[in-house]
Amino acid sequence: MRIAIPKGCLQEKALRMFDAAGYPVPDELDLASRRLVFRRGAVEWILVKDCDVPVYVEHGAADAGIAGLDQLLEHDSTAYQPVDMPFGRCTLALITAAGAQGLTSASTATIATKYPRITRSWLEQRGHRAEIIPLGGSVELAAVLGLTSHVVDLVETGETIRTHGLEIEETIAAISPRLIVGKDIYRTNPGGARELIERVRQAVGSEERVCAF
Amino acid sequence: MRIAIPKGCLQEKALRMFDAAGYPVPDELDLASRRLVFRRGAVEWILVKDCDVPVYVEHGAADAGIAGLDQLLEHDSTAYQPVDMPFGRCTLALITAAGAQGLTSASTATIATKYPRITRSWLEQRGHRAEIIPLGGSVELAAVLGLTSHVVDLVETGETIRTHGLEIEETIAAISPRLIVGKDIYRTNPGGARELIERVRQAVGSEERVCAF
Amino acid sequence: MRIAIPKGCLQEKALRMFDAAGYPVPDELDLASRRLVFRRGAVEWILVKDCDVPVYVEHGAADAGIAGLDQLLEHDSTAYQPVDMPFGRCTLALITAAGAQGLTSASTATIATKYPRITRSWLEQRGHRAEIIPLGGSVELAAVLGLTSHVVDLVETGETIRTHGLEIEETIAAISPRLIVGKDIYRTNPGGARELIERVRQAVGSEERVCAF
Amino acid sequence: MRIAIPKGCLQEKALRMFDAAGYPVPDELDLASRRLVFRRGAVEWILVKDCDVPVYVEHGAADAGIAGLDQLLEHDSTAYQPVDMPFGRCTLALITAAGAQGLTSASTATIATKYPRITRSWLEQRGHRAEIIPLGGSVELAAVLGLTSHVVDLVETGETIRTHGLEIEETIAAISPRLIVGKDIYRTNPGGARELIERVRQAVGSEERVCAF
Amino acid sequence: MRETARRRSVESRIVALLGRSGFEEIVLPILDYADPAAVEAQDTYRFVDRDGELVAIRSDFTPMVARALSPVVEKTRTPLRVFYRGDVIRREASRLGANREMFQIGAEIVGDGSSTADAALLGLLGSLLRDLGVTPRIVYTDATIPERLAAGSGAAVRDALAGKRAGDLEGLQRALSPEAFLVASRLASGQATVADLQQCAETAPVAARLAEIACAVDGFCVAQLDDVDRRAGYYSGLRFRAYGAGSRVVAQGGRYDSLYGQFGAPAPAVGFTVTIDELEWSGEALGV
Amino acid sequence: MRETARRRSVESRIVALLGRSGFEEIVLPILDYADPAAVEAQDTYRFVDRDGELVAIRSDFTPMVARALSPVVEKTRTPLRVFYRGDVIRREASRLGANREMFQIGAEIVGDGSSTADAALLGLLGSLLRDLGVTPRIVYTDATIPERLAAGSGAAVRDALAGKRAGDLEGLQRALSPEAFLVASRLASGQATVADLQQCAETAPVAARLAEIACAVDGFCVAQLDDVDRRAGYYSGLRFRAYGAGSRVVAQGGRYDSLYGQFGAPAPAVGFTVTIDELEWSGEALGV
Amino acid sequence: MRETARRRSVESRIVALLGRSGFEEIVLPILDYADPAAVEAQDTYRFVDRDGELVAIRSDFTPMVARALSPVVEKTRTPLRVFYRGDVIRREASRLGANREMFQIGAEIVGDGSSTADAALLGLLGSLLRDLGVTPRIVYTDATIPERLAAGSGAAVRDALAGKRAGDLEGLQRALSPEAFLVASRLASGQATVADLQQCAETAPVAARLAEIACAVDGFCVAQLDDVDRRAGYYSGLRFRAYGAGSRVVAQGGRYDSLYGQFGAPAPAVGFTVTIDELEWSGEALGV
Amino acid sequence: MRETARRRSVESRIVALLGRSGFEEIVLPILDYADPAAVEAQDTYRFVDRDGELVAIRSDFTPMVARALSPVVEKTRTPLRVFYRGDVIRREASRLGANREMFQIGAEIVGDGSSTADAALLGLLGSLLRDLGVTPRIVYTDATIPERLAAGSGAAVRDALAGKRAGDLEGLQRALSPEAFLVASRLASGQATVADLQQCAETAPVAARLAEIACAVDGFCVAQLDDVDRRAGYYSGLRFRAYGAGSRVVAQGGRYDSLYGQFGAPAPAVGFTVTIDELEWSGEALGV
Repeated sequence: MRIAIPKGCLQEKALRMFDAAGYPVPDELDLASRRLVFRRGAVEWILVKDCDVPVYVEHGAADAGIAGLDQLLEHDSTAYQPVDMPFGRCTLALITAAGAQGLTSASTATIATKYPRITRSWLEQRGHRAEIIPLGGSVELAAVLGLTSHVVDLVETGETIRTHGLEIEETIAAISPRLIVGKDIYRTNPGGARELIERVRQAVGSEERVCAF
Repeated sequence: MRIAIPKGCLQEKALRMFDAAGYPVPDELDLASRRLVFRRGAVEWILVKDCDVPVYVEHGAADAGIAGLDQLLEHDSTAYQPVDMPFGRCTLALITAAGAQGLTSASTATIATKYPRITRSWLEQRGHRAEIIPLGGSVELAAVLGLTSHVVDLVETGETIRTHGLEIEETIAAISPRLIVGKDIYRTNPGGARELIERVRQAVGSEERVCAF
Repeated sequence: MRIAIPKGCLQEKALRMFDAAGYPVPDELDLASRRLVFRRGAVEWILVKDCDVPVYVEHGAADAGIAGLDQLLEHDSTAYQPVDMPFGRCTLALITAAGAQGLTSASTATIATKYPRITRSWLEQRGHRAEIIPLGGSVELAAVLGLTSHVVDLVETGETIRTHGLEIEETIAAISPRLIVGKDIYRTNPGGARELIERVRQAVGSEERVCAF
Repeated sequence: MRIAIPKGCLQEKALRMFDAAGYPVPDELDLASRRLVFRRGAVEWILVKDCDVPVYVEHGAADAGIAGLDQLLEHDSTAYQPVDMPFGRCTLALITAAGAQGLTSASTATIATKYPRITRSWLEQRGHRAEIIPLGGSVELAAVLGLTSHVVDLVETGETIRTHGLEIEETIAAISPRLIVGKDIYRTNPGGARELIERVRQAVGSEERVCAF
Repeated sequence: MRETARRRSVESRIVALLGRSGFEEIVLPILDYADPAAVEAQDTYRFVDRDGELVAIRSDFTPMVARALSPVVEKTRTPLRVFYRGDVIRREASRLGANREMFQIGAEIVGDGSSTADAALLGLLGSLLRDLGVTPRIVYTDATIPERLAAGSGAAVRDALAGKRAGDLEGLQRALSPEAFLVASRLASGQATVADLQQCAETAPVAARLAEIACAVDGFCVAQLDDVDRRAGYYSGLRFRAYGAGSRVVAQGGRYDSLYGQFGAPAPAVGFTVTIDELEWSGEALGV
Repeated sequence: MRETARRRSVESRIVALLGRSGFEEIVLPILDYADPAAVEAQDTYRFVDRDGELVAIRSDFTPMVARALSPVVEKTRTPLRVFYRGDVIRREASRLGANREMFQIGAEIVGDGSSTADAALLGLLGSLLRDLGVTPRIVYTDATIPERLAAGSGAAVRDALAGKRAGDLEGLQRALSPEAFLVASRLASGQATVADLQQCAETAPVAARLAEIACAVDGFCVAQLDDVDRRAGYYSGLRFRAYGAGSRVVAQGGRYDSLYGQFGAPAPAVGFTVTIDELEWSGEALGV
Repeated sequence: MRETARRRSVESRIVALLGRSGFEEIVLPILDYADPAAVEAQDTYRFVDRDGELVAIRSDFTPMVARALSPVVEKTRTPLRVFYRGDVIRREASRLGANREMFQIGAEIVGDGSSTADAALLGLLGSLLRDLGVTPRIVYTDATIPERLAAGSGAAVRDALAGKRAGDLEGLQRALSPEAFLVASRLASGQATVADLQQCAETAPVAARLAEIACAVDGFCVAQLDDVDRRAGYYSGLRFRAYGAGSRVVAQGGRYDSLYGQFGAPAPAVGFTVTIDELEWSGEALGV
Repeated sequence: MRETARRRSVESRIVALLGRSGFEEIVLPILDYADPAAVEAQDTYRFVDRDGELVAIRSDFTPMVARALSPVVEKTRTPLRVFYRGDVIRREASRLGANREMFQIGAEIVGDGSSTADAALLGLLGSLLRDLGVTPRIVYTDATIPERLAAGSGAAVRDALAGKRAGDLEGLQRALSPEAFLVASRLASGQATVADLQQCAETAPVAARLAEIACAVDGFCVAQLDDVDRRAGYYSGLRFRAYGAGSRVVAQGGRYDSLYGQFGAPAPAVGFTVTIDELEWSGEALGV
């Protein structure tokens, strides 16, 4: 069974969760190497960029993984999302530069975002008009530097937003990381799938009560 | 004048080049802070993701910047590229998993890449058929793990490629970082533009003879 | 008030009917001249080809007229048809050459007709496939001479059909000549319109009881 | 060999021409009957409406015939037209009602005609705008009675035009009747085709010198 | 170019009058997502966009106004008085070479369901046409008559009446009361008037309202009722057409009280649209 | 051209097997008038014909078979056993450069609503794939489960189950019986089996039928039920997909007992479609 | 369904014969990017794709074969012998209700510019039609005759000849040599034969080649030359049509030596296409 | 609706100024037969009409003006001074959700090829923008520079200059004189001025003319020459863009002396188009 772990801020918590679920995970020394693939027992762990986890699972190149709802929506993922993680929760929000006007059907707003697909579909649903400018990172900076009038991005505490003199105009979605399970494993290893979901569910359940990951 | 510097591997060399060109640049201490915007003399330096440099310059939110030809092509940039950098040169190549078949007009190949636009237009030009799977990072891994049969990515020394048992099938383009200058500054500060290009050209010219940045 | 009369077989009966309705009509001597326009009292009579009556009334160039349902359908007329004539009744039918196969959704039949529009819409409604060949006259001849396998045409007694060894396969519509009244006269001379309809209705009603026109 | 003769004004001259060419033709008594098909020697003569001659020849239901260029153009005929007749010549013209304005690209003109296809293509070629109203007969009357501002029709002497106070605005095409020969006969009876053309050519040539048909 | 100047002058004249009458302009797009089931689909240029969406080129302003105003209607004190102008484009199936772009100006009162609004709008249309030197003849009716005549068999009655074949009505005699049948017969031959509607219980309420309206806008309305449309479309009450000297419809409109509801903002509305090209084709000596 | 020969050989092999099994071929057009409200409109190349009609390029054989057979079905002693073959063309919104013409062969039994017909068809599909050297894994379910779980809230349950977010089910807990909620939870995480359906009164009848079918076609069916489709489309009972070695769907189908009724000839039907291109993309060593 | 079986049987018979004759099949897509300047644009269903590209539905196989084979032609030892089959779809402007999907099978020899190849291909077509019980009549010509007759005024001569109006030639008398004018006159009245071409210096080379071909494939060729096409299209030499008993063209083709060059792989080629539907419409008692 | 009023006010203001300056309005259709080879085809909504013709929705007024005026130009004493207004619609491939209908007003002088006409038109554009409270910055160049720099290799030089990659020029060094290479280098890095053009024999005539124009319309022109367009399109001389405060092009235009000839009425012409929407997006405080 191959499981995809998102590199970066969710990586440690995700691995700790799988550890709690009783799966052998790579240790800190392993991770300090620059390797991205680790076989431990029956599991092959792969470390990939957070936005690539849904892609690996979608195409059957990984059996399961941990991915944020933001990435799942942006990639229109069809994988199962049986368990929500108790960590890494945040919101996807529309953020406004100071003094920028609100969005309307005739607005001349511009929106920087790493999520052009989600943003577009949200704009269409609301009937708002805006030009979307896809960026790869440091999205808030776009509004600070006047590249765009608005930003759609993840917000955790909102502190950065305030520091930069920006404002949260509207929440678009509540985001949490999820265990995702691809369709193939249900056919090829249904027992493994069932066990994975059960063990993760229990790990999350007990942990949730005791402490944050 | 606002100049966009790509964070990451080109950042240090780009700043050193501007230093050699006589512009006051942020020092290492500055950079050790997590700030992304620095005003030094008449120049405001902004540090953005490499793929975002062309976007900032395109929309006039930065007057100039350093960007790789890969990003310029992928974003269909219309900025001027007056000076090539003598550092950071590499190639964009089609890389094949061991045993994968070549591309043809009837192939069932899949290609992982951070450059879907370039890849698509190259495929069309060649008359090849393949499914493109856009990824955000660690693209070679896709071929190693069997997500795709091919990869289109930047290749420097080719060592990683060989380590992973992959092969370079074809070079798509020679890539170098370039000084890019947006259209606005020619209207609003033509003297500044002229001076920037001259000083960078000289810095690059002399450096080129003496040593790598 | 201008009234359009179809030249040919309906002409005499139509004029006799208007005579019975109390309108001054051109006499036989008039008609023996080759003139086509006659003013008698408040009425201007115009003699036009049968297929052109609906056209004159549609565009307001005649206020009323006598036209067969075949021509009204073929021209998609929007004129009012307040009174059916008791003469000139016949049927529009699909006629088959001896030995020709029936129409089906995969047939290779051909149909000669003066009514391509009616025929096409009837074929579509039935889900039949056939090639329509529009002709200007002597339509039955087409099936006799092997130009087409079928004919759509008016049938009175059916004698010609039998003489030629053809067969009536299906009735498409019952046809009668009608008084038609254009929309303009209702606005410009509503009294005249009302009177025309009433007088024609009475003439037709009484005549119907007594004798054929 | 089946030859189609247009009923009406060309009928007599056409038959006389074939007679001069040495083909046995139906005599006046024959024609006085209402029959439409006559076998005389190796030739089957069929009398059809003038506009239907090109249709019969096009579909191979007649091997040859006499048809005016007006009908050949209106039906987009693909038959050979090896010999022009020396009789029945006239012109196709745009005729204007008294006081009507000329056609322009912004005109609100209307044109009555038996030749909607030719008229349309002529309008497009000239860049004129007009509404075409197809009629079945007595086309000049349309302009006289105000149905349309213009008429496209055949003009022989132009006397009728003048009588009705209309004017010829422009000649669209010179029209003559032609011997037309369908494609099938060249394959099935090439000798017959060759002989027909030669004999008609000679008949027309000698007659042309001596007298009109 | 003289023509352009004349047309712009007609436009200005109408717009000025609408402005003086308290109507405000709204601007509408030329391309819109198409309603695939729309009645007028055959007349509308439609094509499939790069997203696979069916897109239509503007061929009828009225639903676009409703869509555009629906968010405003919810928030604003109605009645709103708006006008619009621009080209509509229609495919013309049967007429070769005929023009297909038409410049229209239209006006609407949204949020007032009274017969007073109907009369005000008709009166405005009359003044506007007279102001251009046209002597209007307005033919009106009520779009709901077929359904009123025969609850339950409305569609069949509508077909027969729109077909204008008096003979086709015979098969429907049983579905109609004797009074309704009489009204239907007169409608089928184009002769019915408001007075006829009054004689019939089913149409009496409609007659009363039409009488009120006619009364208020006397002088250019025709006694005979307008044709029954093959499909009612969005019309839910008053329906009218205005003719100039010839037989061309220079303006038309009616009441559509359910249309705004389809866009989530229920509100009664009545409006008209003037087609400038038809004014020209109808050969009016426009006094401009 | 070697590829073509191989593909033709696969085609012949399948067609021969279908012929031996008593299925007769029908030929269907490539262009068809489009149903503007069709579920799969986004995937279908549609354009507006010169008549203004919306035309679609063939993207799904099943409704075309129903339309073509409906006159026959009325007149013939069913069951009919038919097969068809040809290209379908799909727009692929999200995958650049991906192929979009697919060669399909499909078979249907029309006029037999029994589970025996379901099993026969599934069995035929299994043999057919094995005959090509593919080891099929067939995943099945019943298309009506969401509506059965919550009469009245079927759409909401379907959305949640098709979204596969176990968390989204929580809001629906009240609309479901405890047993139904358990089934829904297992479905939402991809774990439900026929045994789960049997525990719940709402889905027990479906479970019984699926068990019969599974029993009859043992050996290549997967215990876990197939995904819940975002829309049931025309499926009204059995719904299945067949996978080869990889994660590509090489064949799929199900039962659609209401589809023929839409074309005026009510008849139950069950069918499958094999996509030859998917067989190739799935990298099977086709034994041909 | 009986019709389908018969059609499949015709298809199999032709394919088998082509296989035995050493032709290999290639498969071609149904949708292709359209050449906006293509001659047959009016007959082809074209629409604008979501990328804004003009896309065409297959209406002529020949250019598609050239595009598909051009990479192979560069790398392979020619001559190649290929065949293809499938539906083409045409819009039919003038014939209401006529069918518009046609099943075609065609064959080509690529890389052999000799008259032997022409004769071999014509001979194959003849056998193939006879094998189906059809007595073919093949009418042929050379597509370059108008340009040969009057270097420099080829277009005008082509117009006159394609118009088939002997009278229209008179204006061109000065542009042609007396011998060329005689040939043109005979062509314009449909009477020209290879013997006529031989009398004229301009067409003598063409005559020699046509004579060789005719000699080799005796027995079903017609003496009179085929019509001059309104546009030569891609044809650059031999051009022929085959008729059955009636007046329908059941097969056609010719030589197109410049077509492959347009796709970057210059190679001579000659081919034919049989239209199965025309075989059926022509009422042949197909012996299958 | 406040926005509409403001936009109409901008429109009126521009139209009034154009009228005072002696320009007459012409009205142009929204749908036009498409030039399939048009440069801007990707940006234009195109679809296939019921006649099979490729139709385009108006996306560029300039060729339409030329087509419409060509009959007039032949008959009239030029110069003509015309203006036009209306929406154009563009597909925007790369920007999701961006607006695609733009209201434009443009003006042209037809029949005057002098630099005085160029200057008059630029001067008019300057006044017009100032009148709206915008401080224009006009960037200009000559569209023929690449072809002048390297007769025969114009296309390659244009590609390199439009690509703006100074490095790409190196391969062209041999095709250019040393002076021309210097000009090209400065153009490729966006630095060239009229003074640079004067140093080079190939571009000196162009420089002289640009200097005259610049002289006449001093005050809002930028020294650096405008970008080299990837394709010259119909421009044959002066080419300019006007910017407001931001980086959006609020107006653009140039000289196109060969365009009218394509429509059979050769005449020099120079024009500009103001895009009202860009004025709004550029955030100008329009003084209206």
